[in-house]
Amino acid sequence: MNSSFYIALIPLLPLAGFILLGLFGRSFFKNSSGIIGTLFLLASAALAVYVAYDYFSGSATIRPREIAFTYTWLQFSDTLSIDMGVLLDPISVMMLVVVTFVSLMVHIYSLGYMKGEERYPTYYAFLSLFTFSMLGLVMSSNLFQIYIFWELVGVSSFLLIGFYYNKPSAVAAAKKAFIVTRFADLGFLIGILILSWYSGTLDFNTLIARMTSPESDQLKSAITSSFLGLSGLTWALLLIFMGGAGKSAMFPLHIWLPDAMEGPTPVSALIHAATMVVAGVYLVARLFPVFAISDPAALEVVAWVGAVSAVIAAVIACTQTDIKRVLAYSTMSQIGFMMFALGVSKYGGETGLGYTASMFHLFTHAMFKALLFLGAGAVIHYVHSNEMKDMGGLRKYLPITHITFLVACLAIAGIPPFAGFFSKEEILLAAHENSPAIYWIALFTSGLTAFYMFRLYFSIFWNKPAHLHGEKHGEGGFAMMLPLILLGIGAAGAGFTPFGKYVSTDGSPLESHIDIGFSALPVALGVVGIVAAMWLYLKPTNRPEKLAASLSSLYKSAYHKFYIDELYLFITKKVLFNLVGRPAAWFDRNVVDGLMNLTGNSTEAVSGAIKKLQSGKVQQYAIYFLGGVIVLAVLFIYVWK
Amino acid sequence: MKGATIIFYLLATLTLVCGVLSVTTRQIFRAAIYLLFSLIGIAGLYFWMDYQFIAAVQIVVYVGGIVVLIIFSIFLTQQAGEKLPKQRIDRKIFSALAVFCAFALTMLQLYQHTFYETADEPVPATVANIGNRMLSVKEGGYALPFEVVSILLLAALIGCIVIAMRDKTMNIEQGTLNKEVEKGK
Amino acid sequence: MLNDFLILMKPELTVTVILFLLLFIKIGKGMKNETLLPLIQVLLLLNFLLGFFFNKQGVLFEGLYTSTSMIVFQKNILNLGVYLISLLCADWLRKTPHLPEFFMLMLSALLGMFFMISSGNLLMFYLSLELATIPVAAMANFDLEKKISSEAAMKMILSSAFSSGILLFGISLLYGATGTISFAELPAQLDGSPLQIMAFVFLFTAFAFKLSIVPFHLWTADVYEGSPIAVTSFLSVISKGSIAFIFISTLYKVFQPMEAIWYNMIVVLAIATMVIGNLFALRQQNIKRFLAFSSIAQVGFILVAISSNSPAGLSAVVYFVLIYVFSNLAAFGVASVISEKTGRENIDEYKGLYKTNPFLTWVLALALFSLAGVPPTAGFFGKLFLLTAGATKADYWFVTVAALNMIISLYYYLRITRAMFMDKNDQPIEKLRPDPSARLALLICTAGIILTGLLSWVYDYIVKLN
Amino acid sequence: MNLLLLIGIPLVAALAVLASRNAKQVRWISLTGATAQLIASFALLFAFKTERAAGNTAQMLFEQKHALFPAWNINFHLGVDGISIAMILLTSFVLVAGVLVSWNVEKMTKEFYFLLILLALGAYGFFISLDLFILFFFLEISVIPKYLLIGIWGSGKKEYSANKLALMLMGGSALILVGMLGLYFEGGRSFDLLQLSKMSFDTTTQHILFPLLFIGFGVFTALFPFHTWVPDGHSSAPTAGSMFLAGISMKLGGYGCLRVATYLLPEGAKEYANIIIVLSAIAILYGAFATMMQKDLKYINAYSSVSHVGFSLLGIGMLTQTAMTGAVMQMVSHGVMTALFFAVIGMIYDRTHTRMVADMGGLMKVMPFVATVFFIVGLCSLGLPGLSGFVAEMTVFVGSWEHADAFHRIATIAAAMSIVVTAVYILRAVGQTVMGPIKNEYIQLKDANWNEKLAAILLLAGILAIGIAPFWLNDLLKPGIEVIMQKLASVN
Amino acid sequence: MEPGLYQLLFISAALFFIGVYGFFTRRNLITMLMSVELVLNSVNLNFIAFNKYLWPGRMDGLFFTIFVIAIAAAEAAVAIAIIINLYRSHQSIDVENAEELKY
Repeated sequence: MNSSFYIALIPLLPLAGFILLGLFGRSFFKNSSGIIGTLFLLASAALAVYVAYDYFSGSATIRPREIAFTYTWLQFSDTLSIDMGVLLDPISVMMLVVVTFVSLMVHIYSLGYMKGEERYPTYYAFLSLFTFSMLGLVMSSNLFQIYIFWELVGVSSFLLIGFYYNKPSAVAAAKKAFIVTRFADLGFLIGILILSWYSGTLDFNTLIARMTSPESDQLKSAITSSFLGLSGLTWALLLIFMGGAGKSAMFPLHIWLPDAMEGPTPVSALIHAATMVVAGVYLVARLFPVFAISDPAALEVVAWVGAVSAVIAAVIACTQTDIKRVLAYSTMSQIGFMMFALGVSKYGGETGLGYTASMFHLFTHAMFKALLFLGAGAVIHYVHSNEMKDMGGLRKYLPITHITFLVACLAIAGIPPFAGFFSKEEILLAAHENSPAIYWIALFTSGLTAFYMFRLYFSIFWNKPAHLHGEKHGEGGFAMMLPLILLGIGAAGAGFTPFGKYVSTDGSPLESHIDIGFSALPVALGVVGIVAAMWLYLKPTNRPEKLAASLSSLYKSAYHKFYIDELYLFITKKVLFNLVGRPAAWFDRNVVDGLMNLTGNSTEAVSGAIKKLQSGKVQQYAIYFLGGVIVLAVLFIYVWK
Repeated sequence: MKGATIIFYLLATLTLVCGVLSVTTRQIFRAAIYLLFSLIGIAGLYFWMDYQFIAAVQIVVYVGGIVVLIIFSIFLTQQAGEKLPKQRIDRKIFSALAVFCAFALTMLQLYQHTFYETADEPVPATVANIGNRMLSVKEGGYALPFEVVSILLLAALIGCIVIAMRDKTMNIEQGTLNKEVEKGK
Repeated sequence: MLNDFLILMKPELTVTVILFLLLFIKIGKGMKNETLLPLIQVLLLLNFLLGFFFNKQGVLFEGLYTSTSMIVFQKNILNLGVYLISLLCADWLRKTPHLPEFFMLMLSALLGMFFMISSGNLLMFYLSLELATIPVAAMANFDLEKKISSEAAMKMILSSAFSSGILLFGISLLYGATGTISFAELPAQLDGSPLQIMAFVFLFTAFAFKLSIVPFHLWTADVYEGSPIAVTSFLSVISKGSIAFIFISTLYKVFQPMEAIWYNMIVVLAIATMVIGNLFALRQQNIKRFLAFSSIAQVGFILVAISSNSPAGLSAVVYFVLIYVFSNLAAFGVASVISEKTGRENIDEYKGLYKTNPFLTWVLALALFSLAGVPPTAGFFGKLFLLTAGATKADYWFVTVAALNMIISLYYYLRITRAMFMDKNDQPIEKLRPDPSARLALLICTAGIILTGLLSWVYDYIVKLN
Repeated sequence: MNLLLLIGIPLVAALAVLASRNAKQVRWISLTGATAQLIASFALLFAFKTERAAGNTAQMLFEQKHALFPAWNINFHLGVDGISIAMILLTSFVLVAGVLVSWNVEKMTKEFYFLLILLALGAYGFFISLDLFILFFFLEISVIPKYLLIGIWGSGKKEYSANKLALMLMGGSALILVGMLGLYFEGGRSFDLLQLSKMSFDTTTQHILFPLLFIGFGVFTALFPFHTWVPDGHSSAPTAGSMFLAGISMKLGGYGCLRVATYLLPEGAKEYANIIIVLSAIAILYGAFATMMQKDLKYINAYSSVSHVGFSLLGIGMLTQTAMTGAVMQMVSHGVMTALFFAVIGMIYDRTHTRMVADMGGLMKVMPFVATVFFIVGLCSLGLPGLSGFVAEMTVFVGSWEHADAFHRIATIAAAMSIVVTAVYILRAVGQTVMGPIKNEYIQLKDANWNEKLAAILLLAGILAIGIAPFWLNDLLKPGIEVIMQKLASVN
Repeated sequence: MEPGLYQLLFISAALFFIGVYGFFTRRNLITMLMSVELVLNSVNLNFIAFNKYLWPGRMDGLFFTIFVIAIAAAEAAVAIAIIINLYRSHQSIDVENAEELKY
C-alpha cells in the first residue's frame, strides 16, 4: 500500500505549491511564483500521466476499482469513518490526467495572461489550491472525502471568481457561486447521511458492493423504507445528485455559472469549463452502479434534469452578447449532455454505452471548452472587452487564436473528425436506444449548439471590420500561445482515443463504432446551424434584430435567462431576508430579549409601585406591625395548624 | 355583691375610662392627667390583689416619676392649654378596626384557653421576700437581672444627658465646633 | 465559684471594665478625643483578643446565664465588629463631642447583647434586649445638629417601645399559659395550644422587629439613614448578628416543640423579606438606606438557613454573620470615609470613584460582591452554606426562590459597582486620604472578605464549636 | 502531573500583575504567565497521553483530593480526562491570544490583565474540578471579571450589556445551585462528581433536577431562549473580553451540561432530550437567520455564536457517542474560531473605528494579513473542510443521524440547513469588509502588529490542528464520552 | 360576677389595645409615649394577675413587673430626651412633621 503513496503526491504537490506561494509568495516570489506554481504542476501532471500509463497499460482488461492508499482521518463510530485515500479506477485516472493537463495549460497560459497583476503570487496560490482540491476530489475513496474536497473546490472557486476583489460584481458573483453550490451541497450532505446510514459505510468500495447486491440487508432496508412516497435510497441518491447538480450548474441550480465569468478568464477555462463543473457528472458516475442497478428512478431524474439543462442553456446561449457568458451557457448545455448520457445509460455491457459516452464527452469537452475559454481570453486580452459588439474581424490580428478557436467550435458543433463528434455521437446513440424523447431534445440542442457557437465565432472573427484602439500588440506571448496550440491538437484529435476500451460500466471493454447512417442527421443539423449562423453573422446586417423581433417574447425571455435569476432574487431577498431573517432578528431583539428585559423592568416597576409602603410615618409602621401580628396569629392558629 | 367586687369594678372602670380618655382627649395636659388616673387605677388593682409592694412601686415610679417627667416635658415643648392636632379620620377608623380585631382575637384565645392552676402554697409578696430574692444568686434569685437593669439605667442616664443637654456639653468640650455653632446662630 | 464566675463572664466583665474606665475618664479630667480614641481602640482590641483565651463552658446564676464555646465565639464576633467600627469611623468619632459617652452607650449595648446571647430566661432576655436597644436609640441621636438624626432616634425609640410592648404582652401570655419563663423549663410546657401559638407570634415579632423581617422592618431604613454611620453599622451588623444568634438558639432550643409552626412562619417571612428587601433596595439613592434594605434582604437569607432547624443551620448562620461583619462593615466603612470627608452619601455621587480612589472602590466593590455572594469572596461561601442548610428540609422551591432573589440583589449591588467603575462623572469625589486606622480596618475587612471563605478551616472551626 | 499547577500559574501571574509597577511589566508578566500556562497545558496533554498509553484506564487521571469543608463533605477534588484536557488546551490558546491582542490597552492596564487572568483562572479551575462545589465556585468566579471587563473597557451600551450578562449568568447559576443542592441531598450528601455518578437517582428526582442543571448551564452556553446576553455582551466587550466570553466562558456551560447534567442524570437527559434538540435546532437556525440581518461585525459573530454553540447542545441532546464527541469538538472548535474571529474584528475596529459592515470595504488592500485571517476564520465558521468547524459539525450530523426516527431526522436536517445560511452571512460580512472597493479614509491603515499576528497565528494553528488532523482530538475525547455513554446506557 | 383572672385579663387586654390605639392615632410624640406607658402597664397587670391566680408559688411574674417598671422609666427618660431634642431641631413634636426619612 505504501508503494502507492506516490499517487498521493499528485494532489500533494499542488498543495505544497499553495502553501509555499500562499505564505511566502508575496514576500519572496513576487515574480517567480508563476514559474514555481507551474513547475509543481508539471511534476504533478507527469506523475498523473505515469499513473494513467501504469494503470491502463497493465492488462488487457480494465482494472477494477482499487484503493491504492487509505488513512483513517476521523472515526465517527465503529462503522463510519472518514478515510483519506486514493481510489483508482478508469474514470478517476482519466480525471487525474484531464485535471492536471488542463490545469497545467492554464498555469502556463496565465504566465502570460496574468503578468503584471498585483496579486500574481496569490493567483497562483489559489490555482494550486484549486488543483489540489480537484485532484483530491477525483481520487476520493470515501463518500465523505469527496464531500470534503467538494467543499474545498467550492471555496477555491470562490477565491478565484472573487480574485478581482475590489470589483463589486466579482465579489457578488463569487458569493453567488458559493452560496448556490452550498445550498446544493446541503442536499449532498443529507444524501451522504442517508446513504451512509443505510449502507453502514462511507467507503466507496464497500458502499457500492452493499448497495448493488440484491441480497444485502442494507439494500433491502434502504429500498423498503419510504418517506413521502420515495424510498430511502431514492432520497439519498436524489439528494446526492442535488449536490452534483449544484456544482455542475444543472437547471435550476445553474444561475451561478454565468456570473462566475467575473473571474479571470483562465480560471473560467479551468474551473468553469473543464474541471470543477463536471464534478457533478463525476459524482453521479462514481455512484453509477448504485443508480443504475438499484434505483433506475433516480437515474431517470438525472437524465431529465440533464436534458432540460442542455436545451435551456443552448437557447439562452443564442441570445447572450457577452462572449464568456455564451461560453458559460454552452458549458452548461454540454454538461447537460453528459448528465443525460449517464441518465439514459444502464449497467453492464453494451447497455452501458451512455456511461462511457458521458465520460468520453467529459474528456473531449475538457479539451475544446478549455480551448474556447483560453481563446476567448486571448480575444478579451486584446480588445479589453467581453462584449460581442466591441469585436469583429479579428482573424487578421489573432491568427493562431482564430484557428484554434475555429477548431474548438467545430469540435463542439460535432463536425467530424473533431473530438466532439465522436463523443456526441455516442451520447446520441445511447439516448436513441433508451429514451427517444431525450434523443430528439438532444438532437435539437446539438443543432442549436452549432448555431450559437458559430454565432460567436463569426461575431468575433468576421462580421464588421475590426476597429482598434491604438495598440496593435497582436497575439499574447508564447506562454499564451502554447496552451492554445496544445489544446487545439487535443480538441482535434482526442476523439480518436479508444475510450470504450478503458472506461465502461462493468469493466468489460466496449467497442465504439461509427454508424454513418445514424451520424448523418446530427452532423447535418450541425451544418444547418453553422450555415444559419453564417447567414446571420458573417457580415454586419440587421437580420439578427429582425429575427429577434419576430421571436420577440421568446427572445426576450431567453435574453433574460428565463427570469430565473429574478426568481432567485425574489426568493432570497424577499422571502429569506425579509420574511425569515428580518422577523427572526426582530423577534430576538423584541420578544426574546424583550421578555428578559421585561422581567427586569417589571421588577423595577413593582419596586416603584410599593415604595409608598415605606411612608416614613412611624405610626403607619406600627399599624403594619400589628397587622403582621394579626395575620400571622390567624394564619397559624386557624389556617395552617 | 361583695365590697371587694364593687371596688374591683370601680377600679377597672376608672382604669379603662381614664385610659380611653387619655388617648382620645385633645388637650395634652388633660391626657397626662387621665393617664395618671389610669395608672393609679392599676395601682389600685394591685392593692386589690394584695400586692402592696408592687402597688407602691407603681405609684412611686409611674405617678411620681414618669408622669411627672411627661408633664414636665409637656411644659417644655408646648403650651399646656393648646389643643392637639387632629388625626386623619381614616387613620382613626382603620386603627380602631385593627385594634378591635386584635383585641377580639386575643380575648377569644384567652377565653378559650383553660388555664392550668397550681395548688402551690402562695409565697407572700412581702418586701422582705422580694428584697431577698432580688439580691440572691441562688435558684429564683434576681441578682443578675438587677445588675443588668442598673447598667441600663446608667446607660439611659448617659444617653439623656448627652441628648438633652447638648448645647451645654458642646460649650464645654469642643472649642472649634462651638464657634461654628455660634456663627450658625 | 468566683473563678468560674470570672472566667465564664469574662466577656461581660471586660466590657464592663472598659465601660467604667471610660466613665471615670469622663467624670475625671476628661481627655482630648485625639488621645482618647486610640486608647479606646486599643482597649477594644484587647477585649477582642482576650475573647480567645481562658474560655470555658458553664452555667451561672442557676441557669440565668449560660456560656458555651459557641456563645463565646459569637461574642468574639461581636467584639470584633465593635473594634472594627471604632477604627472605621475614626473620622467621625474624633469629631464627635461626646466620644466617651458614645462608647459607653455602645459598650452597654454590647453588654446587653452579651447577656442576651447568654440569657437563660425570658426576663433576662427581655432586659438585655432593652439594654441592647435603648442606648442605641440614644446613639442614633448623636449627630445632634442634624434633624434626621433626631428623627431617626425618635423613630427607633418609639418603634422599639411599641415592639417591646408587643413582646411583653406575648411573654405575659406565655407565662400565663406555661407558668414559667425559664428557657430550660419552657419546652416541656409547650403543647401548641392556640394561646401559646399567639403568645409565640407576639414574642416572635420582637425578634422579627430587631432582625428587620418583613413586615416588621419598616423602621430599619429610616433609622439607618438618619443615624451616624457608626451607629448604622453597629445596628446593621452587631445588633443584627446578636439577635440572629439568640433567635436561632431560642427557636432550636426553647421552641423546638413548636417547630411545625415556626418552620412555616419562617419560610413565609423569609420569602417576603428577601423579596421586599430586594425590591426596595433597587431604587435607593442614599448609600446607607441602600445598605439598610440590602441588610433586610440578607436577613431573608439567614432565615433560609434558620428554617433548617439543624446544627448545620446554626453554624451556617454564625459563619455568615462573621462574613457579614467583614463585608457590611467594609461597605459602611467606605461610606463613612466618604461621607465624613465630603458629606456625600448619594450613590450617584459615587460615579467615577475609581478614578480618584481606587483603594476605596476596590474595598467597596469587594464588600458588595461578598454581600451579593460572588466568589472568591467569603460571601459566596456564606450564602451557599445558608442555602445548603436551608435545603436540608428538601424544600427546593424555597431554595429556588432564595437563589433567584440572589439575582435581584446582584442587580443592585452591581449598580453601585457600575457607578464607581464605569460611569463618567465631571465632578467625581476628590482623592481622599482615609484615617490610618480606617485604612487598617478596611484592610482587615478586605482580608476577612477574601480569606474567611478560602481558608476553609474557619468554617470547620465553627462547626466544631457546636 | 500536579493539577494544582494549572490554577497556580494564573494565580501567581494575577498576583504578580497586581504587584507590578507599570503597564509594560504588566504585559510581559501576563504574557509569561499565559505562555507558561500554555506549556503546562501541553505538558498535561503529553503526561495524559503517556499515562493512557501506559495502560492507566482510570476514568480521571492525576486525581487529588483535599478535604475542604468536611462538615459538608466538600473536597477539593481535582482530576482530568480527555474532555477536560481539550477544554484546558482551548483555554490556554485563547488566554495567550487574549493577552497578545490586548497589548495596546492603555486604560487601567493592570486591572485589565488582572481580570483577564482571573477569568482564565476560573475556567481552568472549572475544567479540572471533580467536586460540584468547587466547580460551581470556579464557574461563578468568572462572572464578575466578565462584568467588569465589559463595563469598564467595553464600548457601546456597555453598562447595559454588562448588567444583563452578569444577571443572566447569575440567574443560570442560581438554577445550577438549586440543582446542585438537589444532587447533594438526594445523592447521599456529597458533591463529588465521581461519587454522585455511582448513585442512581430516582426518576422523579432526575426529572426535576435535570432541567435545573441543564438550563442553568445552558444560560452560560446560550441555550435558546436564554441567549440574549450573548449578542449584547459580546458586542460591548473589549476584544479580549469577547474572545474569552465566546471562546471560553460559553464553553463552561457546555461542559457543565455534559459533565454534570447529562452524566449524572441520564434519565433526565433522556426525558428532556427532545426538548433540548428542539431548542438547539431552533437556536441554530434562528441564530443563523438573525445573524443574516446584523450590521455590526460583533453582532454578527455573537449571533453566529448562538447558532454554532447550538450544535454543541444539539450533539448533547442527541445522546449518541458520535454526536456527543461532535458536541465537544464543536466546543473546542468554536472556542478557538470565535476567539480568533473576535480578535480579528478587534484588529479591524482598532484601525477603522467602526464595526459597521456597511462602512467598510476593500480592507484586503491595506491589511492583507488581517483580511486573510478574517477570511479564513469566516470559512471556518461556515464549515469549510480542513478547518475545525467542519469536523465538529459533521461529527454532530453523523451522530445525530444515528437516530432513525423522523423527529431526529428533521431536527438534523434543520440544523444542517444552517450551513447554507451561515455561508450567506459570512460571505456577506467578508465580502463587504475585506473585499470590494476600498474607501479613501482607510487607505492609510496599517496591517497587524507583531503581537496581533502572533495571536492570530496561534489560534489559526489551533483551527488547523483540529481541521486537518481531527483524529487526535477524537482519540482524546473518546474515552471520556464513552463513560458518559455507558452511564446513559445503564438506564432505560 | 366574681372578679377573677378573666376579668383582670380583660382589663389588661383592653388597656393594651387602648394603648395601641393611642399609639396609632396620636400625633403628638408625648401622647404617643403616654400610650406606650399604657401598654406597658397592661402587661404588668397581666403578669401580676397570672402570678396571683395561677402561679402563686413563684414570683416570676412579680419580678417581671418590677423590672418592666424600671425599664419603662429608663425608656421614657431616653424617649423624652430624644423628643425634646427633636423639638429643638423641628420646633414641633408632631410626628407628622418628622418626615425627612422615607421611601
